[in-house]
Amino acid sequence: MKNYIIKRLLLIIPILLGITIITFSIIHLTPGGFTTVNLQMDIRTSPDSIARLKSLYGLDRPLHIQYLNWLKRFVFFDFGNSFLDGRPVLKKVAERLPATLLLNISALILEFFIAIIIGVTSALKRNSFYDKSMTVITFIGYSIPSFWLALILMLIFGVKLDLLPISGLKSVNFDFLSSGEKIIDILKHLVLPVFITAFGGLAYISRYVKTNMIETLSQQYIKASYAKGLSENIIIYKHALKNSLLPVITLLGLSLPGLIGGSFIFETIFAWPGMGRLAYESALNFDYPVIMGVVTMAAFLTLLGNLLADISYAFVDPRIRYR
Amino acid sequence: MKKILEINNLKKNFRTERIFFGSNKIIKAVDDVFFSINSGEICALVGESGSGKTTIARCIAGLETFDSGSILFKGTPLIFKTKEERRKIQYIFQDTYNSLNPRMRIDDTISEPIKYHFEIKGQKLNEEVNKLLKKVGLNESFRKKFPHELSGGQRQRIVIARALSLKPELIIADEPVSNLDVSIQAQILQLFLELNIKDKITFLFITHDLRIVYNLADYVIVMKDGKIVEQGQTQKIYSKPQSDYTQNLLYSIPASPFKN
Amino acid sequence: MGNIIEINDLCVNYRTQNQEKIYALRNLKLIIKKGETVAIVGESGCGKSTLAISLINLLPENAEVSGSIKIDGKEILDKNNKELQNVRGEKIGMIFQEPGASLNPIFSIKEQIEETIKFHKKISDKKILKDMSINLLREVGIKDAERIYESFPHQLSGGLQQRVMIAIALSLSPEILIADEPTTSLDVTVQAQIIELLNKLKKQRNLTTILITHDLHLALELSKRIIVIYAGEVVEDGYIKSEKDAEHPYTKALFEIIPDVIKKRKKFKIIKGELPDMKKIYERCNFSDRCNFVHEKCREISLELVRADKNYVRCLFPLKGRKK
Amino acid sequence: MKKMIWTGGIILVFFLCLAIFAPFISSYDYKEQNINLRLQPPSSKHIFGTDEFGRDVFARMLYGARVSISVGFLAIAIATLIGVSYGAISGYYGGLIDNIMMRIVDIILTIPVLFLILMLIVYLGPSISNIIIIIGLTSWTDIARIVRAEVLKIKNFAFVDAAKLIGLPKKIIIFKYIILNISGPILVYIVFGISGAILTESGLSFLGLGVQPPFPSWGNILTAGKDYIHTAWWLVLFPGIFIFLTVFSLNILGEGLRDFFNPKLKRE
Repeated sequence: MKNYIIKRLLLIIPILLGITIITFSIIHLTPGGFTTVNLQMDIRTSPDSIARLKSLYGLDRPLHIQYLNWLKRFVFFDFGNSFLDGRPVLKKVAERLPATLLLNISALILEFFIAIIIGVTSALKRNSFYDKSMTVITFIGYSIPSFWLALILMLIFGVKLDLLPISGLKSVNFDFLSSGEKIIDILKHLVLPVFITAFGGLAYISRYVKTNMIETLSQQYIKASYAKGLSENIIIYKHALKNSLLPVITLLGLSLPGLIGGSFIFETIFAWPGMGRLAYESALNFDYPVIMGVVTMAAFLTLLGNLLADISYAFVDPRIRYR
Repeated sequence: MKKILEINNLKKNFRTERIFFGSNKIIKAVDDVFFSINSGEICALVGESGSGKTTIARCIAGLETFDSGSILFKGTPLIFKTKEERRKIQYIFQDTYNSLNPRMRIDDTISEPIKYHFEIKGQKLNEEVNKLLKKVGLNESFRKKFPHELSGGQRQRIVIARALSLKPELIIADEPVSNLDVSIQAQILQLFLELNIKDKITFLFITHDLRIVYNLADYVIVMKDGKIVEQGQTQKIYSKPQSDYTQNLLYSIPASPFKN
Repeated sequence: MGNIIEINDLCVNYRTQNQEKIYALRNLKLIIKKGETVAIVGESGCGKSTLAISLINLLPENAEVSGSIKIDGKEILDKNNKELQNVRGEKIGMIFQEPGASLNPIFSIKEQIEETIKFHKKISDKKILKDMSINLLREVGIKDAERIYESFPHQLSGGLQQRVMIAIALSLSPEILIADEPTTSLDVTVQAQIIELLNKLKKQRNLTTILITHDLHLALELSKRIIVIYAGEVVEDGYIKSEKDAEHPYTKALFEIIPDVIKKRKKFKIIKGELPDMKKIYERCNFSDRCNFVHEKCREISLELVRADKNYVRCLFPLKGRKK
Repeated sequence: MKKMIWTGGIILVFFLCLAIFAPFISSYDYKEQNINLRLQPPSSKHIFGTDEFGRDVFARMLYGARVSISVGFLAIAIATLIGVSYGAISGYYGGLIDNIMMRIVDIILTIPVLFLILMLIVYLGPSISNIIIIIGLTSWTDIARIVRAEVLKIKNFAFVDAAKLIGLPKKIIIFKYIILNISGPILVYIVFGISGAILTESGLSFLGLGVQPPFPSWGNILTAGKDYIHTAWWLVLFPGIFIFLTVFSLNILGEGLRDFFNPKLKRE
């Protein structure tokens, strides 16, 4: 077990290297770039000052040297400073991460919770009206463009009914609220984004759970459990449910990529101060150190999440635990 | 008698795939195996699951590589470089459902190897396919069908026809009847006997069923855990089994006459 | 001795996805006495497994059932899952083909034996449960019962898995044991051991044993009374020891096509043709197309199971008795 | 299952017809501006109303269908081509090749796809062809993985061995014996892929990085409309519904096909 975890942790290194090389190549090899876009627009900038700026940021050196330099600093957790405001990348990321995690983890929990209930109940009442309506509802969630739904819900709940705040993580008067009110304030801000995120993901997970459950119910050990004279409750909620939920752990691990840093459309609509918007702004402004920082952090967290999912799977499934 | 196949020092190890933790073990699937088959004989390879019989068969047919040793076909090592060499050894599988490409009609399944190896076309090809179908006890109406429209026994007949289309000298039959009903088993086994007698095809017949072996095979090889336990003429093995394992196998036949 | 199982006019058919019907069992009648051992022999698709699961009323949703099955005089076909809980496991223990698939892979053997006892006997004392389980495992011939008790299914060989299944099936001391192809996925040597175990258990526990198998010789090893089914119907029912006792042509043919190991023939006797289409009901003998003794009349009327010489057969021209 | 395939199929065909026969359905020109008629609500003359430049929204939606749907189809055509060959090679050859190829997929999967697309579009420019190529180049991993998994399964089937025993060349074995037999799952992923690509394009448009005006796409019609959401609801409602219905029909179709090709569900 220990060896396995160490091996997996070591495997993260080449993957991270690959990711940073790909990102680095994309931002540096494509036409355009920091100096061209941000400076050449300005007529006053002389070619001379561009060159000076380039050498200041190390952009005049060969690409592989630039990458190695970046890597050298990365080993010491130094992601450099933002081109835009000169602040350390790590600090910028650290500011944004909590909001992203709060939104995505709440959405993920809600999404899996509801999806599992829908999946299991649909499997038990297969082909019933309930099953069919759940299919339609979850598929509506899956197919609806989330930004469009966000716009409409903001219009209804935020503007027309004035029930929920429509942007940001906190209200303007947040600092003046009592701690209880602060929690309620954040929760209110969470409602719409969490609902919309979770709604979109329901179909995939609930279908997955449903198919698994149906397959498990057709297994011979379920038939054997009936033959033992066990009650239906024990058979469904102990034997069938546990077996069909095991693979969901893997699914949880697989749904991590994109959660951190990939939800910028969403964060833009809700003016959510998260990593996604940081990524979006840095990409638009060719802020290389921030882009690299965001991608590396997102990838690292995703890989860690995957590893955790695999390890917990191994702990729950005796077929892997005792080999 | 001439030897059609000689197997010397054959060894093949498998490494168990390590999914999570623990080190991978090495399993000796085939461990230093020697035997030979005479031309025109039916040789039976007998053993329980995991004894390595299928691995040997797949090595002979070139579907699997081996670690060391040699396999000689009519005195020369098999490398399957030429079309000619390829067609001479054919294989019949246990799983009749997966033996046929589900997207190909029976017609295409049987004529494809003929077209590829003998470059026959048109009317001649047509006749050849009909002849093969007739040989395995089916009629022309099967040509237009897909595998899922046939019963297990019929599918196995098609597999045999496909193998015969290449005019092989050696057919390896890997548990060819164990997925079939008893009343169909006998039909297929009788077909094998006829092919052996009339067409002089040599068979390497893999099975765990000692009742079948007794009536089918000239020569028997008994395997356990990758090793050959005993080999010899069928009559001899059945009347005077040398090893305890063979004896145990004979006792274990349901309603075995050897028990008393 | 009284009748423990009475089956009358049992018909089971399955609805396929294309809304066709497969007639798996057709007007089946069968009486089994207390303490008797019976082997039900048939080829795949003849309905023998359908019969097995009908006995505990565990047919899949797409099955339609009619007729009656009485266990100890009580009808079971009109009962729901909850009402059947004290029949399944307590009255009838059952083991299946492929023991590996019958055990839930994520629970330990301990858990899977004990849950049955816990649920039915309402025992929760861990010590008692453990003692009971270990004793059961020993009874089915598992030597290192303590270790097996703590293991998970995938750690056991097929033979051990089947022994565990037998232990679970016997954990509530049922009167009836149904073994549905218990050895089909096992090696021959292991098969012999399992049959030996079943022979021992049925005597020790005075079990009414029903063996369902496609292997006629295996049936002979365990049981004197052999019931042969073909195309959803019983074609012969009686005490059969060898080919000589067969009174139905199909039973005789089954003996003939399975090669013996006494006299080498280098020839296989065959039954021509294939099994009949189970989607159709014919008003004639279902075996007539393949029968060596067929008569014109066989293709004209459907038959009843009647006594020929010693056995009950469904044949107009049985091989013994009633000769015309 | 069949109902899902039919419902999805019919809605999809309806939108395809709208796209193909656009000039015959509406007599308006999608780029003809008329300042006098700006932001008119739906009426019998302009059934979906007009936009801020007085252009007929219905005509723009029809031509937008052409752009949105073809972005989806073409992008996934590229993705399928890459994904199927990548997955087939990886699965068929196995061993080290497979290991390396799958690690590369792992790497790509760990970068948030949308972010990758965003970066590429920011740097390469949001022309229609760039958008198609970029979406195509970033969405082949799912197909590659499913094809690899299926190839791994099928290459052990006896009929593939049988083809080897005949001595057939590798390319015939891979295509006629393997890929032909997994065309079902591939089709399912193509259908889901197209719906994903249409959503991606509309999301990019929403950020101003999708198909650029004056070309209409459903996404950029919607985006242009969002500034007028309080006064001209039709500018947001209709494109949203069109995107939703098309994506919905594709997803339902995909799901129906998935069940149709699933042997496990078939047996029941």
